[in-house]
Amino acid sequence: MFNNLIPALIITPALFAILGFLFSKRAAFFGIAFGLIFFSESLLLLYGVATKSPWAYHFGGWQAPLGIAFAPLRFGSSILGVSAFVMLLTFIYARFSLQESQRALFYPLSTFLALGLVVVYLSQDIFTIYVGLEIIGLCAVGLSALQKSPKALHASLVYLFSTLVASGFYLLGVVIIYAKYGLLNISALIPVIQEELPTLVAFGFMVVAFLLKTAVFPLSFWLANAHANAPTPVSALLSALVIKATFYLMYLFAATLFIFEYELSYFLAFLGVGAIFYGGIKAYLSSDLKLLIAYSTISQVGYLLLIFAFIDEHTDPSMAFNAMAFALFSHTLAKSGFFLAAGVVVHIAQTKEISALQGYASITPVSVFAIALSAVSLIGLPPSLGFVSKWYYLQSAYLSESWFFLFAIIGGGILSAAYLFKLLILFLEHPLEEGHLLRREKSHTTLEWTAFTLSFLSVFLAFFSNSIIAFMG
Amino acid sequence: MLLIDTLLLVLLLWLGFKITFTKDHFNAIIHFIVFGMILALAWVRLGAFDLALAEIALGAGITGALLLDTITFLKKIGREDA
Amino acid sequence: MRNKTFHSLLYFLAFWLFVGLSFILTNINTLDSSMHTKLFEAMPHSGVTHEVTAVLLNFRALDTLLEVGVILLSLIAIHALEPNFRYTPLSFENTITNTFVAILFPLIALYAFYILYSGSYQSGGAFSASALLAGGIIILRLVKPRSFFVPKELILRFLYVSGLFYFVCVGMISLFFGSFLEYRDYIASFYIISIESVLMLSLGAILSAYFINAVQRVKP
Amino acid sequence: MLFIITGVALFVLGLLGVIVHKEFLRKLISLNVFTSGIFLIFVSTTTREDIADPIVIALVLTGLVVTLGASAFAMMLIRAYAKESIKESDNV
Repeated sequence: MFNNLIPALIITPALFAILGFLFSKRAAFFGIAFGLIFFSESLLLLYGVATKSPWAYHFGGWQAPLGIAFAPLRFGSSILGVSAFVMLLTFIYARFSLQESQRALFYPLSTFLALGLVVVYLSQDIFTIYVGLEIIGLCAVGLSALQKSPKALHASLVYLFSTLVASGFYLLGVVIIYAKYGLLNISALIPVIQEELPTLVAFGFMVVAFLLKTAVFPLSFWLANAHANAPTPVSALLSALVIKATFYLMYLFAATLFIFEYELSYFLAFLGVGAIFYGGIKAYLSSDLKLLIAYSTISQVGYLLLIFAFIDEHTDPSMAFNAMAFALFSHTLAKSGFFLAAGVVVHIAQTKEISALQGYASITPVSVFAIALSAVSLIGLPPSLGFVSKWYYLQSAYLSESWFFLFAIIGGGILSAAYLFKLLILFLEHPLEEGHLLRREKSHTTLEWTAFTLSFLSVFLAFFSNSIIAFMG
Repeated sequence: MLLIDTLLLVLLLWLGFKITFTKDHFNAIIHFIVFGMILALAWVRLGAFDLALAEIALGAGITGALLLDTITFLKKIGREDA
Repeated sequence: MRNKTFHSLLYFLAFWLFVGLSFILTNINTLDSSMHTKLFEAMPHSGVTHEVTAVLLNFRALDTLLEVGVILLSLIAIHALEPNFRYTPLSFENTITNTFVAILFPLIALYAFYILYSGSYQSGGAFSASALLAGGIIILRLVKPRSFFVPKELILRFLYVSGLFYFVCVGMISLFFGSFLEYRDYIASFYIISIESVLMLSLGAILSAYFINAVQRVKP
Repeated sequence: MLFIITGVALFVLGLLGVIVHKEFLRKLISLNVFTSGIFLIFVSTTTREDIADPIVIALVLTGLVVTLGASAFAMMLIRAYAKESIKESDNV
């Protein structure tokens, strides 16, 4: 029964994207129905992964080296589950926040995005992953182009070219690996792969592709504008789900395929530190609310990359892995909640200027509370998923005596506290009068509570951190 | 055979240079279409006839037509620099 | 000035990238590809005799399914841009071209079908055929823009999605007998030909829609 | 071997073009050269005794079609951007 879940996870997005595109008047209905089905399927998959021994699904019945194999791993399927949950809530949010013409195309496109995510998180075949990456990239750009201002379209064009060049680099890596070993399947490649110059070059190209697509610091020029100018639910999907997919691939390849060079892995970790501070400072300086959140994404991506500093054998790798996994989950939930809540505030205030948002806590208390919860998780205050992540990172940095990273983690936390508290204090001081309440609409209640759910979970799930660690093994 | 190969590849390289460094956009598009056709010949030399067919039809044909249409549109609205 | 130094640095880097990469790629010594040998072992069960078609529509049919998804997806993304760019489109309408096209278009369509069916034993197949068909439609559109017949939006959309839909349906039917998209021997050639035919029509429609949608878009 | 070097040259040229050009249409043309270079490398590094690997041909065919979809979308995005920026400069 669990075996057929994998084709089901391919069939469902394809069918619902078709339905949503055909009957564009009912796109929202099909989208939300898809969100429910997809979420329950991914929960079933999680259950299957937890109870069964690892298995592989061979498409077309052709065994691995020739055919395409999918294999659900624990980490990949849990990110898929969290992604499906975020997607469901964002779909509900989009039903009430987007205009009808935008909705008609938002749902089919983001359903295709789900298809791409399934391929990336489950596939064992590096060429299929390439097609999955192209699906994700095109969906992301198409979604961010739903906002038709020149600024947004320019940002989407820059995004499109970055993601296409990155796909080309990844494809070149695949080309070199196939030319050398004549194989495309990851688990078939592991025993034969050797440390040789062509292989290392292939890995180099792949890593650059992933860095560009994940928007790691020097290559993050496309992210801020693309995320900040998109419609709110799109921003949430882009920063919560899309960049995680390529980061997951980078981690997966590093853990299974790449022959690891410590210099390279330290280089990646230093990039992460650069990202933490660059993103944090830019976020502190920005005067636009959505731009602040987008720069905070760049900063948070840095924490994900820190795992590469602790991957060698001197330290306990499972501790750094837990830290990275919690950083990923916390950012996925907190950032989507943050974007969705900020969308409500921006909608009521009709402006994105931070200085104009003084005192909005009295008008949308639930959204501001959601933002505060997200901030707790992003800064890493206890009790939150972000805290669990930072705690593990600090422990592994302390145990491996890498003081540089220890201070980087603490400094990054202080920096994010600086810009997030600045924002929260602004929301809370000088409450606005009742007159502004007129701009509130009925639908805002639903919007607020979907955002609140996500932010709340990013804090609340910390109480289950032990069982999450146990699940990841 | 080596002579034909060399000729083909030199032509490809020259077209690639032209596409990258010419100033005029229209010129670049025309060179790109010719590039697609020569590339199809290269696929034939490599024994990949499926690719030659697809390259002529998709790469040179449809992409070329779309590019020409796009440049016409951009010229009409006076935003060739976009 | 800064721009100039940046450019010369860029050209310098590009040159060394070229040298290094060509050195590495020309000195690659390949291990024996086990995929390659497996392919020839499996060929008798694939239902077709042309290896490329067998890989595309049988051994690695999932890739092709996703790729059809990409084509459909980019059409949807184009719709998101509301592409009714109203301007006088390229057209070459006169008596000579009209007569020429009246003869040419049926020939192109016929040739597309030939390419499609010859795909099972020689080079060809759905993608080239659909591109030919789309090329024919585009020429028709260029030459006879005014007499061009456009069906209703909903019918067009059915046509666009039919390729992916049929592919997924074949996958679901094959789930009852084995894995997703599993077909062997006798039934395989039937499935492959039918998938290719539907793909040709729907991809032809999508590819020509890339071109035509930008100019005239019918409201639903 | 000659084919490989040409493929690499096209790859590098296309990459340069994408970075250097400011106009998005030119970036797009260069991007197509870039991917063509990758496909040329793919086929020529796997060709043995003048017979191309059928798996590679199938994969490159997939890649070609994907690239076509992406560039069609890119062109429409360029048009939309040009149209909207004209609209905005008219309003100012």
